[in-house]
Amino acid sequence: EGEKYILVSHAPDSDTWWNTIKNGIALAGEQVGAEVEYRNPPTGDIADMARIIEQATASGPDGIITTLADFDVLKGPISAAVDQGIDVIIMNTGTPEQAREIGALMYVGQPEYDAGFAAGQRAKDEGVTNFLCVNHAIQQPTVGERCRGYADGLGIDLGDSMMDSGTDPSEIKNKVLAYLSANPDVDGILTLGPVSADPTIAALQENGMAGAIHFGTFDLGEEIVKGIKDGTINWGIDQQPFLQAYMPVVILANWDRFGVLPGNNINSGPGFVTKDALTKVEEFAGEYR
Amino acid sequence: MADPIIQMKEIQKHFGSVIALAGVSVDVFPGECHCLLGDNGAGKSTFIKTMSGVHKPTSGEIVFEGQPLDFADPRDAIAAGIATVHQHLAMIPLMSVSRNFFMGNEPVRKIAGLSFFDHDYANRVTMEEMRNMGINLRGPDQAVGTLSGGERQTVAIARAVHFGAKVLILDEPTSALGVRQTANVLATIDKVRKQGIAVVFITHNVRHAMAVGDRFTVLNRGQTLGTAVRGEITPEELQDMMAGGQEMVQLEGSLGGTV
Amino acid sequence: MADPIIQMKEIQKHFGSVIALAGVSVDVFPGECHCLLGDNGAGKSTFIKTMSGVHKPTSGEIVFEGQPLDFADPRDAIAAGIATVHQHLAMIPLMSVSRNFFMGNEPVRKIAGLSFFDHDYANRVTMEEMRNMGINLRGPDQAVGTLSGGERQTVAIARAVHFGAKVLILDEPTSALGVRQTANVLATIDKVRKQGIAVVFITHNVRHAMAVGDRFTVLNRGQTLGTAVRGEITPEELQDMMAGGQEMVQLEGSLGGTV
Amino acid sequence: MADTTDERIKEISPLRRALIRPELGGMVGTVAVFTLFALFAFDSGMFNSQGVMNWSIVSAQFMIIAVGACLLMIAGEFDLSVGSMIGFAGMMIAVFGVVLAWPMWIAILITFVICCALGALNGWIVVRTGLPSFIVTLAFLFILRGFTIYIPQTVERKTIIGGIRDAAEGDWLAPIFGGKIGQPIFQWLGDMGVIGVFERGTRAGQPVVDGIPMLIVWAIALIIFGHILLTRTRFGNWIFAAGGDAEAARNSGVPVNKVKILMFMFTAFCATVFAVCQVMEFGSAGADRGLLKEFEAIIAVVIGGALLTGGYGSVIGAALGALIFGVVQQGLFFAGVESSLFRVFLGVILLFAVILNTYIRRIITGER
Amino acid sequence: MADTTDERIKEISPLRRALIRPELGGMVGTVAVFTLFALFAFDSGMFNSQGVMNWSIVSAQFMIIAVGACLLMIAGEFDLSVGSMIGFAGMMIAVFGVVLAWPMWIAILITFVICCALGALNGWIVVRTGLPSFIVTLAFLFILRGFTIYIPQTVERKTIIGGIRDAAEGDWLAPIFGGKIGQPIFQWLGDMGVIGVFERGTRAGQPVVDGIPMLIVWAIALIIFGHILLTRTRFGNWIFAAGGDAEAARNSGVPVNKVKILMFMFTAFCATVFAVCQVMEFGSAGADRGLLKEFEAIIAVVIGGALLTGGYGSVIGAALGALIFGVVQQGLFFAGVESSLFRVFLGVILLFAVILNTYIRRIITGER
Ligand SMILES: Nc1ncnc2c1ncn2[C@@H]1O[C@H](COP(=O)(O)OP(=O)(O)OP(=O)(O)O)[C@@H](O)[C@H]1O
Ligand SMILES: Nc1ncnc2c1ncn2[C@@H]1O[C@H](COP(=O)(O)OP(=O)(O)OP(=O)(O)O)[C@@H](O)[C@H]1O
Ligand SMILES: [Mg+2]
Ligand SMILES: [Mg+2]
Repeated sequence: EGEKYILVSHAPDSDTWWNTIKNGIALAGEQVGAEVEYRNPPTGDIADMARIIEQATASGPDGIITTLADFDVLKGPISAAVDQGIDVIIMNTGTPEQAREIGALMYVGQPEYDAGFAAGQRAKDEGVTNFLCVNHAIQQPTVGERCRGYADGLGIDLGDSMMDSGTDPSEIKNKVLAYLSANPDVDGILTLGPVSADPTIAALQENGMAGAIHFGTFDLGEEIVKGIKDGTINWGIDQQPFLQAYMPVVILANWDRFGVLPGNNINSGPGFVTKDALTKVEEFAGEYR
Repeated sequence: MADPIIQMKEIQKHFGSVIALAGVSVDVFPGECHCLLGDNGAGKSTFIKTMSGVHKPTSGEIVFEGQPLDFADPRDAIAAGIATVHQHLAMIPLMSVSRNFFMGNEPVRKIAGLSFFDHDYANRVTMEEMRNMGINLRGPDQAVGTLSGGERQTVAIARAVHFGAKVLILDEPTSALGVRQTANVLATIDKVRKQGIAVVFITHNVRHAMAVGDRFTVLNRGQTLGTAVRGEITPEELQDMMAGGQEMVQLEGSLGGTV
Repeated sequence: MADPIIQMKEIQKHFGSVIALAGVSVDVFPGECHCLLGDNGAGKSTFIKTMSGVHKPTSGEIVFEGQPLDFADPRDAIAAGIATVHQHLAMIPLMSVSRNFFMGNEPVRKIAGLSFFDHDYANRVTMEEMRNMGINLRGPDQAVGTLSGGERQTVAIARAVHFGAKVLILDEPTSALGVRQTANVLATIDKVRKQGIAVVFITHNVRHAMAVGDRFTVLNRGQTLGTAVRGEITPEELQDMMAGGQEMVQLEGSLGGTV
Repeated sequence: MADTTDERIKEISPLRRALIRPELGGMVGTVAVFTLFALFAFDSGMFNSQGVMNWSIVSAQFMIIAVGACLLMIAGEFDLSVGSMIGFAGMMIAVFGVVLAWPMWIAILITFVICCALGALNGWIVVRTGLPSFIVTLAFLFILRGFTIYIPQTVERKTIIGGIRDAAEGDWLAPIFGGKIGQPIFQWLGDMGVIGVFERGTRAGQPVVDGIPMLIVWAIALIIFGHILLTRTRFGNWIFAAGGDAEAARNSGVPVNKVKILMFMFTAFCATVFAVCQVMEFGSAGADRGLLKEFEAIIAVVIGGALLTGGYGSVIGAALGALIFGVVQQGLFFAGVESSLFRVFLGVILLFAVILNTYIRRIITGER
Repeated sequence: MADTTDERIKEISPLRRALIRPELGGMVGTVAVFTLFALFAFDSGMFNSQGVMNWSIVSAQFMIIAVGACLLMIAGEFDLSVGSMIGFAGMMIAVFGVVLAWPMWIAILITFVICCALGALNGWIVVRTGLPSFIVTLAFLFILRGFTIYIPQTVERKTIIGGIRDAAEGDWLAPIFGGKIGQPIFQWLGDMGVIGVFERGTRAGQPVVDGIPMLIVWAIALIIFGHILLTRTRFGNWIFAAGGDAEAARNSGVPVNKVKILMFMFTAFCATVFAVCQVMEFGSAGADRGLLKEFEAIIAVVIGGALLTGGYGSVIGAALGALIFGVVQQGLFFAGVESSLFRVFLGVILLFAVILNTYIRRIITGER
């Protein structure tokens, strides 16, 4: 009772997707009766994130839950925490192999590249031959991996199909419009999260290509769910961030209390969310989904 | 003599640990040119700044037209009829001469109930007034920054005179001026005074002071050494007082009497 | 008479569309005080700026100690021995008096082979020199920004004099000064001149010019009206020339002869 | 004293004189930019009706914030909190209109009041303490962004609040920000074949451009207002004076503090207009809205010929700066340039523009 | 002329006089911050060996860039491209050392040369065109960040390049940036039980803090160097003069342009030191490195009492500002404050610090 767990993410303050994570740990903390904290580097600088993990280690929590956004950078601080007897669970980014290498208990999440690859394969089957990948966080290395995986899954060279869109919705919308009218042969779009997906939906509605162009996206949100429902979006890849946050807290608490631990890593995604199973998603999008 | 238009009573002004004015009292009458003289750092500029609403006096009272007065900022003083040409000019280099001339007193013309800046009027008046002061402008839209120091000084004075106030304060207006412009300014002071306007004139030049002054107040280290009336004091006596009582440098031979 | 230390030959300077100097030639001899006179905007400041390396002349030649000379910047001029006190001062308000005094000429002391700023020496010299000029400082670390305009002017002159150059250029050094400080500056000019240093002295005050000047050059609208030698010209003639040929304002009655 | 000519002034040709104005840099830049893209991206769709609407909207956005930033900059200050203010304003509307479910027009009006008050606070601190606005508004950049993340997180456990479009349904004030005008004209133009119509999808048969968004109307209105205010009114003279030399202006009786505070409020007002238009268009408010917009506003203003240190500039110039910015940004996409190079282009254009403007300004103000 | 006292100057107590210095604000702030956290976060691990090391490293990072920003700001300019320069420098090392596989010391040296040259270019443009450094360095902010994203994207198809630690193995220069000193002492302290030791893993038995990172050594060295340069040398006087009034300084024979360009280079040098230490410690370079660090440097310097407009400030003050910044940032984490509120705190502290500093400066320079 009263254990302290700290979750450290690599996301800048402005990245709205991480909200679900905050809610996930808060709920889990409440349910198991542990104290939970969320921390992130304000600008998304992964080197700053390393300092935060060191800080978290120094404050002596019972466990740290962290992403592995850049293995090189975070290897040192995380293994130092592990070696001091702090239990670590890797969530969201990274791979199970890397998690094992630095001595983490387990991995809960969706390896970005693999998820992108799966998305690419599916899109290929659905007939995509030429794509646009809207990246709203070009400076962050992790999300870009999704584009790379997607391109490889499609078997196309990434080339300059990855757009540095910025985060302003009007700019994203208009950049997408400009790109599509300059490249009429594009028949597939991948967005990397609600920040880029919402304006892209608006763009497609405006130029009338909604439903006519193959549109896949990562992560969920209110608008994305609506888009899936009305057919603008073919599928959303749900990596179930809620699980990524909720599970580690519960697992750590049970490990600390009873010494029980699942024998395997948990792949929270990729799960393709299509029109069919939407009710729950709709209700909790942006909050727990 | 009429009542004084402005009375400064026991004005003190402290800046942090510096006592710039240690109780100075001066009366100014309409139609007189009151010269304020004194050494560098005597507190002349500080004194007139309290008069024109730039500084609030630390203690002391200002009586304007018989009413005790408390200016919150220079705008109040200007509205009350006190126009000031400050030592460190009041011109904006990047703005045109005509915009500068009317700064704070912009002429307006109503169009459809809305007030607009009357540029034609402003340009015309500016050109005229500057020609009267002996400055030939390229045009009213010339930037003040392209004028020489003396030319700028002249614009500032012309402006203060144009908006004919009840009290006109000039802080060393002639210090940067050429002979011709100086003569102009002195003639202007004379003209203004004759219109019944009170002029407060700060200068280091005894001759300029003697030329137009009616009364002379000498400040020294934040205190007044008294006020003298024209004719009751010789230029030499005035000069000695301005030097502030400290012994003068030995200049008798070649340089005496010329300063 | 010795050879001129500096010869300015047909100096022209244009600023964009403005012709500030239209061919001015002046010689300056060691040990003389050469007064540069003229109306506002005549080009005096521009002229001495070409002499002190601030401006490059558009055309014309400068000969210094018999050698044609081409200053890239003021530092070269200072190194060659030309010290200048500019009209718009050369003081940094936020810096202490002593740092200002030695700006560009910092005294250094070697410690372990490295050069360090010698603060003790700088402070001592500054206090001494300022006391000689009649300014009482609170301390050498007082910021220049807390001095009055006249006090700052005095610091600038004291500095130029201290670093005894071959040519000392003073651009309206007395315009903001009180009587005592003016007397001091004139005495200083006199002293410096007697040491064989050439002084170029710009002023609008005929009396100041007559007090110390050996020769007088009058500029008008970017051209020279000729050079007169002391004794060959009366103050009245000089005054007329300075007014630049345009007819004088009518001041004969009360104001005549006083400017 | 009668000679009105001065032989020391060289002739300037009347043409040159007419051209030499603060906006010149912006005009040259605009022409250059359009020429360039007409050459390299003409058949990319950049100049068909849809393409034109595309970069017009982006430019209009920049214009809205540039007008505020321009007047403020001429008044001698600048505001780094514009971007955060945009995020904050959007979030306020969402909180009032969606979370508290107040009528949308009340939410919008209250947001305007709050944001203008924050602008006034910014200005008040600047004029009272005499601190540089860089520092004060940098502090507000952080403070407002912090609250923009914190508030929705606390009240809704979300950082994007959606459903604003639904909440605004039937409201009288919302369409003034989020609507379009001139639909009949565009429909007619579409029918006439002047502008294309959708060939497929849900909107087949409708014109591809079906109206002028209010965003553009707001941009034009603000530009006209700003331009007249600056050049044709007494207050405009005060703005120049306050920025040129606050001390001198104050001594001349210009209420400098009032002018500066009002300009901070106007900047906040423009940021709020931007935010309201955006949330009405997209239907959601996010904690990440407006990032870096403060720089984009300043860049547009500076490209348009204003002086960063105040006292000089023009609203028309700022509007042209915003247009250049918008056209370049979108044009690079049309031209198919690798998108991460956009920043490089932006930096280079900024440099060239300011160097050109400096040259022009030197000529105007006489080489100082 | 003999009286050396002036009856018009009120007495100032010697104590007050000794206290009133540019650093005072920083000192007061430091004491206040430590007191606060000692009260509210004492048992959070903030003051154990690991905690101390944590905020020391963060502060040292700020200090390294603050020293450069401080001298540059005193010289009258500032540099918004510091953050982009950090990212760019790191990426250069990765490109030379990993992609091209040159020996690491060559990669480091070439990176220093390139970055200092870019700093000089910044400075050269500023002094040649007379443009405000805000604009010029803002352009470089975009240009350098653009290249930092574009280059790895083009050569490696990623925005992150790893493997630097392996490439630096056995290099003679790399440990000067990425190493640690004083290990024996810390080992001894660990053995004595003064500081904790690892409980498990390959490093079991070793102290948790096993040396002072070179980062901290660099920070201290740069502070000492900067402080001496500024206060005790001729060049330091020139820095003050260049920032106080460039024209006046130039007229007095100070080589203002040279001073400014050198200070831009020094700022770039500090940014590069930061970057090299970072990539050597973490082994990878990313396009996200250094984001917003330019503001953090400026904030630290301003908290430390320097004047944004130049001519006034102190390196010690800037170092204290960096310390305050680092301690507050990490301390808020230790104290468990909601992370989105961090920015709010930062903004408020910044405001308070500058107001305090302004008050102090007014006293020093006499109320102008
Ligand atoms: N804002 C201020 N803060 C601090 N001290 C000041 C301030 N203004 C003036 N002083 C000091 O007050 C004293 C009087 O200054 P003031 O400018 O009034 O002198 P002045 O008589 O006008 O001198 P000058 O003839 O040189 O213009 C000086 O010692 C000056 O340093
Ligand atoms: N940098 C410059 N750019 C443009 N014009 C200039 C510049 N400097 C001076 N001028 C112009 O050159 C002319 C001569 O100016 P200068 O300052 O040399 O006059 P001056 O004789 O020193 O006048 P004063 O007695 O008023 O100081 C003036 O008309 C001025 O406007
Ligand atoms: Mg004075
Ligand atoms: Mg001059």
